[in-house]
Formats: sequence, structure tokens, C-alpha cells
Amino acid sequence: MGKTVNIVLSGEAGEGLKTIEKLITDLVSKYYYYFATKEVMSRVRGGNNTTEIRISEDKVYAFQKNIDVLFLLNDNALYRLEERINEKTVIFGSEKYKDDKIIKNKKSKLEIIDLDKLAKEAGNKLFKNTIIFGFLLGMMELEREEGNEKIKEFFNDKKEDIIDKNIDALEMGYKKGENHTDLFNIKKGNIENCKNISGTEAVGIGALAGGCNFVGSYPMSPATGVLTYLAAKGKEFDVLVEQAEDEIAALNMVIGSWYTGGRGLATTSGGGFALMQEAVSLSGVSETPCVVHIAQRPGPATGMPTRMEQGDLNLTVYAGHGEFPRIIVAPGTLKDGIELTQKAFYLADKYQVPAFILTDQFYVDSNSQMEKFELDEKYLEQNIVETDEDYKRYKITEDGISPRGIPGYGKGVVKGDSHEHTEEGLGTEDFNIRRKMNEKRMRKTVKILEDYIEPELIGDKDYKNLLVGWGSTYGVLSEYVNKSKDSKTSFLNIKQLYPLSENLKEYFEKAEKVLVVENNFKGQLANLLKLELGIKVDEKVLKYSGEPFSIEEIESKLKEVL
Amino acid sequence: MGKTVNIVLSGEAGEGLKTIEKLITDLVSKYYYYFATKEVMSRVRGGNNTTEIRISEDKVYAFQKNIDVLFLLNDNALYRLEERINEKTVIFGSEKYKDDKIIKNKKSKLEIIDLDKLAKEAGNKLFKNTIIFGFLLGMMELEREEGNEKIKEFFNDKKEDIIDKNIDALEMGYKKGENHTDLFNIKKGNIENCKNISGTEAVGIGALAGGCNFVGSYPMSPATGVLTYLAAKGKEFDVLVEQAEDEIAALNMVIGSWYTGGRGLATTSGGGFALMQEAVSLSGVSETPCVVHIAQRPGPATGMPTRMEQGDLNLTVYAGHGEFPRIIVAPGTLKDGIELTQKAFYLADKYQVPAFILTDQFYVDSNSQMEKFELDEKYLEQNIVETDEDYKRYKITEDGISPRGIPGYGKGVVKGDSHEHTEEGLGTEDFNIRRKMNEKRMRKTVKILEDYIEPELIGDKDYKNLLVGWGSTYGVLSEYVNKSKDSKTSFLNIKQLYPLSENLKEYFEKAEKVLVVENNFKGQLANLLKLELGIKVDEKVLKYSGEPFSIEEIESKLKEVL
Amino acid sequence: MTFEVRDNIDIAWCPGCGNFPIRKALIQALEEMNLEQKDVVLVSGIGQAAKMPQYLNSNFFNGLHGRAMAVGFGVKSTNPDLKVIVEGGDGDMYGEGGNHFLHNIRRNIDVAHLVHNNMVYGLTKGQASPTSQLGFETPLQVDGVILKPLNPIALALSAGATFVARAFSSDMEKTKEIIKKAINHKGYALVDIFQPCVSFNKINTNKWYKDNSYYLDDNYDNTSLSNAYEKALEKDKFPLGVIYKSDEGNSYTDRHNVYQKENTPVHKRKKDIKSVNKLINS
Amino acid sequence: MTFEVRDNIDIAWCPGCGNFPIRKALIQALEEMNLEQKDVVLVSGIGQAAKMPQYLNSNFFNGLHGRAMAVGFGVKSTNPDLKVIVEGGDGDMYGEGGNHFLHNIRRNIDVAHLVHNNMVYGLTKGQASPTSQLGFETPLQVDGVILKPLNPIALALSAGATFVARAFSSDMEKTKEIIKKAINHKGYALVDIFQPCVSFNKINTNKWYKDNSYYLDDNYDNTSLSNAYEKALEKDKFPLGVIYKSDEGNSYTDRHNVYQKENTPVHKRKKDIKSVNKLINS
Ligand SMILES: Cc1ncc(C[n+]2csc(CCOP(=O)(O)OP(=O)(O)O)c2C)c(N)n1
Ligand SMILES: Cc1ncc(C[n+]2csc(CCOP(=O)(O)OP(=O)(O)O)c2C)c(N)n1
Ligand code: SF4
Ligand code: SF4
Ligand SMILES: [Mg+2]
Ligand SMILES: [Mg+2]
Repeated sequence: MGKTVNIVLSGEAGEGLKTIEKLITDLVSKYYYYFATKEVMSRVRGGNNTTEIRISEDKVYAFQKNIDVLFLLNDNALYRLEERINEKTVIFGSEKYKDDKIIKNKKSKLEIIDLDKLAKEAGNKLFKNTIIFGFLLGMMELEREEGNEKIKEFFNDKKEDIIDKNIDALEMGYKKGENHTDLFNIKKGNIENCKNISGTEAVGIGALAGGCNFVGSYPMSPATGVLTYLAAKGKEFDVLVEQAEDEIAALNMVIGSWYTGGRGLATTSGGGFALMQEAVSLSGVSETPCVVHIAQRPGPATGMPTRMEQGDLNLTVYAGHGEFPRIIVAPGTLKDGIELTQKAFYLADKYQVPAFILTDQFYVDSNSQMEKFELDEKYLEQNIVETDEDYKRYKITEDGISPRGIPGYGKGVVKGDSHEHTEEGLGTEDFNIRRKMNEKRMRKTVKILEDYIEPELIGDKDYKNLLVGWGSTYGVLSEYVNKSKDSKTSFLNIKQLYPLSENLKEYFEKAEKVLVVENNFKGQLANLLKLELGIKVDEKVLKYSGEPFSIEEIESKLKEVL
Repeated sequence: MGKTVNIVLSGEAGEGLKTIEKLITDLVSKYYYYFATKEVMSRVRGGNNTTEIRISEDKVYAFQKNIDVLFLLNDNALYRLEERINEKTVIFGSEKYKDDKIIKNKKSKLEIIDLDKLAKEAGNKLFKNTIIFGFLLGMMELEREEGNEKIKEFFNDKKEDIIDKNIDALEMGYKKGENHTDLFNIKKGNIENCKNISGTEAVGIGALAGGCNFVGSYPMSPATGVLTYLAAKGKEFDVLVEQAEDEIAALNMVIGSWYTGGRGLATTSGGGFALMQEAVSLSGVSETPCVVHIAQRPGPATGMPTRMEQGDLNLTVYAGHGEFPRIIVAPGTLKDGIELTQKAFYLADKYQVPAFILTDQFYVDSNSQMEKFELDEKYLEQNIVETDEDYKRYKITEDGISPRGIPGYGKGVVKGDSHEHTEEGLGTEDFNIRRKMNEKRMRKTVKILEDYIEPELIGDKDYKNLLVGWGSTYGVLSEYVNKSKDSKTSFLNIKQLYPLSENLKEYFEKAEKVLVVENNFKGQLANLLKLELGIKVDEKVLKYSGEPFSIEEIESKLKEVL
Repeated sequence: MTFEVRDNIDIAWCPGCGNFPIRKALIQALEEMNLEQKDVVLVSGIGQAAKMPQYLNSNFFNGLHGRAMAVGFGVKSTNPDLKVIVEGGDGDMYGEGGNHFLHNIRRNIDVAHLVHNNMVYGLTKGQASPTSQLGFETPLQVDGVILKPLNPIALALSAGATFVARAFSSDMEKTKEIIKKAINHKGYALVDIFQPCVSFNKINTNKWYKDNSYYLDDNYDNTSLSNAYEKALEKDKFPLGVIYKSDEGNSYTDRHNVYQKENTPVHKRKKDIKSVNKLINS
Repeated sequence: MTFEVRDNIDIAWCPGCGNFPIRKALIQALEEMNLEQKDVVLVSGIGQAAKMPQYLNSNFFNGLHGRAMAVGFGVKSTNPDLKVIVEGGDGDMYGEGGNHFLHNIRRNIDVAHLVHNNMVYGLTKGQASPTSQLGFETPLQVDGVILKPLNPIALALSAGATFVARAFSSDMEKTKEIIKKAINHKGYALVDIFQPCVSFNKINTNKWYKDNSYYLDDNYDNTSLSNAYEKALEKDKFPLGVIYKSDEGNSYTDRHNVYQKENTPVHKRKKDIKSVNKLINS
């Protein structure tokens, strides 16, 4: 592994951390690999938020606990970071931190910089962000001119005067930064054919790639980003986006849209998804497809709205009353975010079942480079038939899949029903029909498994230890395996969590030791593997504090158990 | 086993089957054992419903498929019963059935009786029920006088004239019945110290015995009975009953009541419970107890509103987003219905968790004799403390249980929170507190298991085959074991489904073969046993047609696999 | 082609139920409007009234108790070429579905909303509904209803409905005409239909509805909001007919940006993977 | 004893937010009414406004988004001796919580319902709320709001509210007085409070609220329902003050049969296993 510098900006909500992040990652991503993530409080102003930008010679994906370079944007920006600084950390902050006990204890190095004063000198406290941007450019020895271009791009709707002043502010920071090039001794490269995107954007793009043309959702952190992403793209991509009055309405709207031939999405978090349970069951019995993106956050109930957890896998596997098939996918990489979301639409349509995309706050709120690729058009295919006069919506077929018609297309009529029903779609109380319809629906699982989305194995094929994870732990576990050069340990990222394919067993049979790593208390995937595939998990590595695993934490935890 | 006669009445919804059932079971229960159950359509008038009254020399609990004596109350009352009659069945019906193909094919015996004509002779078609009542009395050789007394009791608010006419109608039926005493050669006994109750009443009484003083619910079959039972008893027993605007309101009201010191209940079915998922999670994180009665019916979604299934165990085990402890009990006998409901209130209060009573349509809609017993007062105990000025609602304790105060009792204030919170009850974003609070809540499971409600073993202690069931399969499985006199097969009824105690393993270790019997598609209990206790289930005997298992079906299915 | 079902169907309503004439009125309205079954979608929830689509031959989606309006919104906004009728009971629509009632009025989505108002929960056997009158005794409200009856007309007006009407099931002809107007209205149209429940409401009987209602006369100006409120709040007798109608605004789909761009129903628009590829590759 | 919190508490609202003066007004109202913290319960949902109880020293239950009214009902009906205040934002109470809003008005449950109306979703960063004005642009409503703004005053009246008021956060004193009246009212009392959100609503600013509202004058008769409707439907400027107040009916707990039997809060009544045994043994 090449070298990495972990730069962290610490400030208040609303102080502009996002702007700095955007400016800097846009630039560095041409020359370095980077991974950026943030942890924010559930508030709009004040408090303490941080943004971490890891810059590296190699691909990096994980949250890093230890900070190399820290910017304290105000006088209240350090109190939460005690655990993250050490004697190697260089901190840039105001005079106020001169006698700070934490810094002293940790033997970190403080470099005094009065950002507020500098900003005022530059003309306005809002220039603080530009100064830091300039500082970072200087420190990294990137071209001023490139910075200036970014500024022009970013402030392109502002008056020229403003742009000029920002360019001056950038220069101010640049000069300071130039004195600290020693903090950034990373080999400059040339990263090509990559695109910077966030988890949120990945899911949003995936939806478009899956032919999404309807969104019914109610805002909820951390899932709102996908909603606003699609709202912004709606007109261009022909997506009707509607803010529902509540989550129950949201999924019922989406189901109404699929019934009519639309491809609808609902995006929400655990609490909102809890409210959708009855509608999920409606999708199940009426065999109306639906797609739900669930961006997890720590529960129960309101829990920690802006933090991360993987605590809702069980809820998703068992969502809804009664029994019916479903599909659950969980992206680990950004590319997966696009492809799995796209496939969720395709599979929901093909098998007429609810399909769920499980992400979490850490996944959606992080961004990095993704290698460019071409999407597969096939997933836009729709399995809709033209109806004839005696069309039967719920025809009992061998594979359980009844050709799906929609209203207004063909001569027939389409009867969708939440009761147990006849082939025609009329409510019935016949025990035999009930049994047959139940079996027909359940039979679809066999077909769904034929389309099983294979997991990804990172590391050597001949492993002794198998790390198993899902979703956003991809980053830290793949980084661990790539870095550790311990050919005995590989990492299996399971992309399709439900239904699980028997073929997965192979991976486990090869392993001497199976370790499942999850951000929850119970080890929900571990339990699912045990139940569905009879897999014996030797060790569960669990975290449920609301914070993602850091690379250091994984290293030390795995050292203990391997 | 002694002799049993299975009498079935078949008629329309609204035709008065309930009245006949009530009259006859009231009387026969003094001299015989009985089990009565009904299967009804999801409609108010018309269609076809049946009521089965099994009368026996021994205790009987199960649905019996084969009918001994069948009354067809109208000309449309046979078409659904083809599978239930045979050459031993004696059918009483009108002339219209004379050339009926089904009867011919099945070689059943038809006795012509024109109930409508008789009723008209008696003065009104409403006398039909009384005539049948009289008929049954005659057939059973019970005293006319006792019948007359019942009539007087039942019609006590009616004019004397009406009562007299009913007594005449009874006599009319009695005389006809006397000609068929051969159909009822059962030894008359003397059943003492028993009370006739239904599953619905059992749960209702259990709630009162558990100190229930608040009900917030929305009507839903088959759970509405418990709601109306408590509404009827409300004033006498100090229970505030409110019909909520929806199920979400219902459980939030109930949680509000518990927070205030009340003991609230919500009663619902799967679809309503699906809507309560978010509130269940609120109960979990805020550690506000709550009790929910879930009377299951076949899903998904609307499914079959008046039929039976045990399909919502998974939904209950994994209800709500995030992770938190809970308690699930499932009564099999009527006594269990009372005792487990009572304990649900006690345990919810003691451990500050949501507690669920899982029943189903077959359980709540059946009735039989229950041996009288005295309730334990202990379960009315409340674990509420008087608060002092610096009371902390979520004090971290060794066993995870924080003394629970309520508003207005003591000098302190009580802060209930749906966010992750400090000991005081204020929202927090501190990862360490989060971790500790999460662990504190999860720790309660250990204590809950100390109160584990032991299962009941029916049959010989030295078994080879172990049948395992939960809830309403109690009847059929215990009858099977009692009847089969096959000392190798015993039946384990699990009363507390969650959390499961390790002690249960003992029962399984002894068995050579484990068979789990459930009314669902997946074998949800079997899966839970596998997951939680590592139990290997050899055979799942499953039914998911909407109908309960009949005793004949269990006999033949078990013959196949044992 | 007819909306009537084949004759062997077993309708699960009680003999004498007010739902029968509503069914007739609806079928006739649809046929007189020359609509084709394939272009009509009936959306309903759960309840006796909500069984309606099962007894009509047309497209339908018979979903969850209380949620029909939300499904109806999804249908209409995905394909505005369809005629969408959302139908159900007073409990279904004003109780469990109260929130969707409110907010879809705000959307002015172009659906006809037919609510059978029998002032009781029929299917679940006689509990109070939101429109049950004070004092109404049921097995659940043992000492009578103590919640104020909901006034759907006033509520719909206050939420901004552009068409508000009330009908009475027993007047088949008039009900049919009102339903036609509701279906023709471009935007949300409420028809609250008085409907006797012969099994569970022995107070608000056919006679009671008759005695307690009257038809608005021909020169009633239903374009005036203040007239409408006055009628909505009348206490003696309930007015029948179209109480309010406004053409003030376009319906939801006219105003939404995807339909301002073009009329084609969203689900019929061609999807092109190339444009999505640009998001990744540019 | 004060409802004020210890001074080191970190209030998570933005500087300049209209929630601050509402907090002050509420604390002062409670103190001037000589209420004790232990007898007051604040019930809220989720949102910026709904954080209120966290910044007051009293009993509280800070539950789910949209569900506070239902919890408040459970609290008040279990122990009518408590003063219950249900507080939250416009999204919380009129959006997600719309159904509980409607039906608890029908119950006339004795709670003061304080709704911070900033015409936006604050906590989730600026989407439209049910009261957002037409054309309001947000990251979600990119071409502006096309749903009619909900009129909480008119809706509350139509649902039968016995107390309906509107306040404006910047007038701390007047807001306090209105809150006191709401708390004192025996029955459901709505106070819709105009509250500028400085971060996400750049249209309906403090100045906008000021320019678009006026106080009802002293001789306005708020006992007349028709007056109230007139005020509710005014289009130019929004009236502030108590728009409607009626003492027509008793509150829910006065009318419920368990409280007609006796006054003791239900949870304080002694339970006796013997009476239950009778149900089994008789
Ligand atoms: C979520 C949910 N809750 C409750 C029910 C049970 N339920 C079915 S219909 C109904 C009410 C019926 O009343 P209404 O809507 O007025 O229709 P009606 O039968 O009177 O026509 C209820 C409560 C259900 N099916 N789903
Ligand atoms: C079930 C559920 N859905 C969504 C959310 C996310 N959420 C939290 S607050 C809020 C809206 C806030 O707006 P409002 O109620 O007007 O309060 P404000 O912040 O403006 O005071 C939303 C949508 C949630 N917490 N729970
Ligand atoms: S119960 Fe009432 S509403 Fe339902 S079908 Fe019978 S009469 Fe009609
Ligand atoms: S976002 Fe708006 S409502 Fe929320 S605290 Fe800030 S100013 Fe107040
Ligand atoms: Mg009704
Ligand atoms: Mg708001």
C-alpha cells in the first residue's frame, strides 16, 4: 500500500464543510485516490461536524480514525476528537487552542492559524472556506491556477467582484499552505477514467438506469438525498417525483404506479420503512412489484438520525405480514450502488415482488472515485404483456410467474387484489385456491435464485480465514485485505442478501474460520447465514455505537481473533 | 378415548348459528365435554358458514373434519361440505336435497326435515333455531324442562308471548329429535367445576387479570372480539376503551398510557400490527412497556380475513426497526389464554419492553370448557417508583432495568425519549453513551429469561418422537397424543416463543425425531428453533390453506412420517 | 362491452343494503359516459363499500384498508389517460385513510372519490365510523359515541376541494348524475353518498336519511365557496347535490413538471440508457 | 422550581430561529400559571419544533414523527390531572400526523396543541411542508410547490375544534398569553404559531410574517363560528389571536364512561383480582 494522508476539517453545522470538501475532492481526484466521508449532528447550525478526506497513492475506501492533518474551524471544534488525534497529528487552529489540554495530552502539534482573522482580512468571514481550500492546495503543491478555475466554476452565478475576492482569499491560504508541504509527501499520479460520486448519487443513477419513472417518498435522513437527486433529474429523465404526506402513502403510491405500468421507487430509512410494512405485504400478495431504498441509521425509533448502523436487515427480510418472496440487495461499492439499484428495478419487474436496496448513512454520505463503465441496457426491459379479452392477472403457472398486464394496454382488464384471489383476481375463500396461490407465489423464489447476484471475493482465492460482510463495510474490509497482504485472509462481500443462494456455501466450506463483520448488535447477516444456509460462523465482529468501523479498529479487532 | 359425536350446522351468515351454538353448548357442557368452533365467510349476510359442535365423553379440543350429524339450514348449505361427509354422516335437510349428487356419491343418509315449514307452523321463520335446539335436545335425550329454562333465560327481555311460542317450537323440534336418539349414544356424565369460554374471552379476562386499564385499538377481524369484550367490561373494571382512528394511533396511545402509569393493550391482526411496527420500536427504545394482542389470519395483506394462519411469528420476532428485547407468548389452551395474557402485562411492566400475545382466528373463535381456577394476584404488581428530584429515567444498571417513574408521582420529572438518550432522557449523539444504552437495553433479555414461561409436555416423558407446536395447534396435537396411546410420541407446546430459553434444548435432546407442526408455509417456529437454539428439525408438518388442521389430517400426516 | 358482471357472481352484501343501488348507479354512469372498461380503473380499500370493484367488470386495484387514495394517486399520475375512481366506506376513507383524504385534496388529483357513508363500520360488524352520530350505541361504543361526527363536506372544502357533492343511494338516478359530474370534473371530486346499512345501523335507516336530507334546488349557486360552507354547516337537514364546484385550478397532473414538459403518460416514455451513461461517463 | 433548563444546555436550533421566543413564551406561560413541572407533560414528535421538550425542564415524552397527538391522548386520558401540551412542527402535526390532528379534535381531548408553522421542513433541510405556499421552491419541489397550502385554522374548525388560535413567535408576550389561554381551555386547543425558519425558508421570513398578519381587535367575537370561518378564509392577511372558542361541550375525559363513574385517573384505581376471578369461577 502506498501512502495516505488523512485530512479532517472540524466545524459547525452550516459552516461550509461541504463546500471545501467539494472543491478539494474535485481537484485532488485528478492526481490521487481519495475517500471522503462526513459525520454530522442532527441539527442545521452549530454543534460539531467533521469531514474526513483521505488522500492516497492507492485506492482507499475506509473511514480512518487517526487524523494526520486537522483543521479546527472554530473554537469549539476539538472536544469530540480526543480519540482521533495523536503525536503525529498536526492541528491548525486559533490562538485559543494554545493551552488546550487535549492537544497537550495527546502530544499533537498545534500550528496557530486564525482563520476568522484571515477571512476578515480577505473581506468577509465567508472566505474562510476559500482560504482553507487555498491552504490545502498550497500544502499539496497543486497549481494555483487550477484552484482559481474551480473557484470560477463554483461561484459562476456570483458577481465578478466576489470571484476576484475569492481568488485573493485562495492566494492567501495558498501561501500559508506552501509552508507545510512536508505534511503531504504523496506521490502525484494521474487518475483517469474515474468519476467522483457519492453513495446517494450511485443509488439515484441506478434508479434512472433501472427505468425509474415515479418516486413517492417522504423525507427522512439519511435517505432524503436520493429523493432530491431524483427530483433534480426528474424533468430531464421523465421521473414524476412526489413528496408523500407520510410513508404509508409513499409506498401505496409507488404500488399504484407499478400497477399502472410505472417503475416506482420509495426511499426512506428504518422508521419510515417500519411504516411501510403493510404495503410491502400488499405488494407481496397482489404481485405488484415495488422498489424501496432503505438507508439505515441507528434505531430503535428515532435513534441517531445522522449516524450509521446496519440494524434493519431483519426488518427487511421479514417485512410485512404473511409469507411471500422478496429480493434484498446491498451495495458495497459505488458501482454496486448503481448496478444493484438498476437490477432491483429489473428483478422486481421480472418476478413481480418487492425489491429492497439496503444502504446506510455511511454509504450514502461518503464519496470517492468510481471507474467509469457502461450500463447494461437489458435492465430496462419490461415484462408487460398486452392483455386479451379474457386476461387473467394471476394465472397459475409452473414457475409461479403470471404474465403481467396493465390497465389500458390490450383489450382485457387487470384486477389487482389484496385478498387471496382467483386467477382472475377476484377475492376468494376457497381453501384449495388459497393453497395453490400461496404455492404459486412462493415458487417464484426458485426463479429468483436463478438470477442470483454473485458475491465478490476480495483477496486470495485460497484463504484460511473468510471475512464476510455486506453493504458499507465493503470499504474497510477490502482495504484491510488489500493492505494486510495476509494471503490467508480474504473478504466475501455479499451483494444479494435475500434470497440467499446455496452456491454461497462453497465459499464457506473452503474457510477454516468464518468471521462476519457487521454494524449491529446481533449479527443479523451471521444469523441469516446460519438459518438459510446452515453456515457456522466462528466469530461475529460487531459494532453498534453509531460510528462506522475504522480501518484501525478492524486491524486491531482482527488481530485479536485471527 | 371415549365416544364423540360431531354435529355441524350449516347456514348463511346472519342465520343464527351463533344462537343455536350458545344454547346447546350451555346445556350439554353440564353432561359432556364439548368443543365448538366455526368457520365463517368475510361477509355479514348470505354465503355459507358452519358451526361445529363436538360432543364427547372425553376432553376434545380439535377441529374434526368428518361430520356425524349435519343440519342444512337452507338450500344452499351443502356445496362446501363435500369433503366432510361420508357414508356414516346423517344429514337433516329439506326436500331439495332428495336427489343431491353429493349426498348420493358420498352415500350419506339424508333425513328430510323442512325447517322453514316447521318454523312457519310455529309462527315465524325465526323459530328455526329453536326448533333445531329442541331437535338436538330430543336427540340427546336431555330434559325438555332444561331447554325451556334456557329459552326463558335467553329471551328474558322478550314478551311472554314470544317465550311461549319458542317453548312450543322447542317441543316441536324435541319430538322430531326423539326419533334419532340412536345418533347420540354417548354416556352422560356430570361435568363440574368448568366454565365455557372462548379464546376471545380468555384473552379479555387475561387482560383484566393483568391489570389492563386502557385499550386503544382499531377494529380488525379476528381481533375485534377482545376489543368489544373489554368495552363491555370497561365501566365495571375501570378500563378506558377507545377506538383509535388507525392502528398507528392505537399503539401510540397505548404507549402514552403506559408512560403515564396505565397498563394499555392494543388488539389487532397482522395487517394492523404491520402498521404498528414503528411504534413497537418506540416502545423498545423509550423502554415504555406495551402489550399487543395479535390474532393472526392468513396474509399477505388482506388475505382471508376470517380464516386462520400462524404466519406472523416472524413479523413479531423482528417487529420494529433497530434492535431491542421483547417478549412473545402464544396460548394453546383457554387457561393459557388467561394466564399468558395476564403475564404479558406483568412482564412488559417488569422489563419495560413490548410484550405480544400471538393467537389466531381458530383460537379466538373456538370455545370449550375450562376448569375453574384462581388467578395469581402477583401479576397485578406494578414496578413503578416514586421519583425524587434528580430522578433519571434511564439509569444504567447492572441488569439493564432502570427504575421506572411516571409523571406526577414524586418530585422528579420523567423524560421519555425516542432518540438515543442519556440517563436523564435527553437526546445524545455520544457514541459511547449510545453503545452503553444499547447494551443496557439488550441486557434485559438475560433477566427476561429468568422468568421464562415453561412449555407444556403432553404425553409420556419417555418419548421417541417429539411433536412441537405453538398456539392453537395445541388442541389437535394434544388430542392426537391423548388418543393415539402411542407412548413413543409426545407433544411439546411452547408457550413463550421469544426469547427462547436454552433449557428447552433438553426436550429436543431426548427425541429421536423432532416434528414441528405449524399453520404456515415456512415453518416459522422450526426456523426460530434452529436459529436460536440450534435445534435440528426432522420434519415440518405445515398447512397454509386458511383452515386449521383437523384431527384426521394430523393422524394421517403423522402416520406418513412417523 | 358492459361494466356489468356475469350473472353468476355472488355479491356479498346484505339484502336491502344501500350498496346495491350505488353499484347500479355507477355502472350506468360509466356506460352512459361511453367509457371503456379498459380505460377505467377502480381503486378501493377494504370494507363493504370497498368490495365494489369486485362486482363491476373493469380494471381494479383492491388494496389496503384506508390506502386507496394513495394508490389512486399513483395510478392517475402515472397514466393520466385513465379514468380513476377511488371508492370505499366512511371508515376506510375518513378514518384509516384520513390523512390521504386531506392531502390528495390538496393535490387536486383528478379522481372521483366515492365514499359510502353509512355512519358505521359494516364489514367489521358495527363499530362507530368517523361519521357516526353522537350517542350511537355499538358493541364497542357501549354508552354511545362521544366523538363529534366528522363533517366530510366541510373538511373537504377547508382542504381546498374543487368539487364536493353529496348523494343518497336510494335515489339511483340522481346519484348516477352526481357520479357522472364527479367523473367529468377535472380534479379531485368528492361524492359522499348516504347509504343505509340495514344490518348494523338501525338508527340511520333509509327513512332517517330521507327525512334528514333534501336536494339543493336548481338555482343554488355551487360556485360560491361561502354558499358551500353554509350548506356544509347546516344542522337540520343535509343538503344533497353538488355543493361546490370550482374550476379555479388545474389538476395535479397538469401542474406537475413532467407533464408540463409533455402529455405522454410517464410510463410510456421511452427510456434510453445512453442518457444515464452520461451521468457516469461525463 | 422553574421550567428553565440548566444553563449549560446546548440548544440545537439555528441562531435567529423563531423557536427561541416560543420557548421563552412557553416557559413564562407555565410559570405564570404556577404550574409545577411534575404536573406538566410535554409530548412531541420529531422535527426542530419537536425538540422543544428537550429544552424545558418538565416531564416529557419525545416520541415519533407525526404521532405526538396520539401519545398525548394516551397520557391525558390515563391521568386527566396532568396538564398536557402537544407540540411540534407543521410537517409533524399536519403532514405525517394529519390523521391524529383530525380525530383528536373530534375527541375534544383536553390538550394544548402548539404547532410551529414555519411553512417548511426544518430538520430535514428544507422540503415543503403542508403549509408551504404555492410556488415555494425547494431542493425537492424544484419547480415550486403545486399543492394547495393546508389551512389549519379552517380545518380545525371543520373538524369541530373548540379552541382555535394563531400566534406569531416574534411577539413573545402575545404568544405567551395565547398559549396560556390554550392551556386553560377545557378541551382541545390549537395554537398555530407562525415561526420564521431562518435557514430554509427565505420567503416566509420574519418580515413576511409580520407584513402578512394582523391581530384581531378586542371586540372581535370569537365565540361565533361564522366569524371564525370568515377569519380562517381571509386571503390578504392572516389574523392572529384566538379565532374561535366554544364551551359547548365537555372534553373527552368528562364524557367517557370510566370518568363518568368517578374522577380518579384510571391508572390510580385499585385493581382487585377477586372480581376477575368471578369471571372465571361464576
Ligand atoms: C389495517 C386494517 N385495519 C383494520 C381492518 C379491518 N377493517 C376492514 S373494513 C373496516 C371498516 C369498514 O368500515 P367502512 O370503511 O365504513 O366500510 P363499510 O363496511 O361500512 O362499507 C375495518 C376496520 C383492515 N382490513 N385493515
Ligand atoms: C417516520 C418518519 N419519517 C420521517 C422522519 C424525518 N423527519 C424528521 S423531522 C421531519 C420534518 C420536519 O418538519 P416539521 O415537522 O415542519 O418541523 P420543523 O423541523 O420544521 O420544526 C421529517 C420529515 C422521521 N423522523 N420519521
Ligand atoms: S353490513 Fe351494512 S353495509 Fe355491509 S353489506 Fe350489510 S347492510 Fe350493507
Ligand atoms: S432549520 Fe429553521 S426551524 Fe430549524 S432551527 Fe434552523 S431556523 Fe429554526
Ligand atoms: Mg361504513
Ligand atoms: Mg416546519
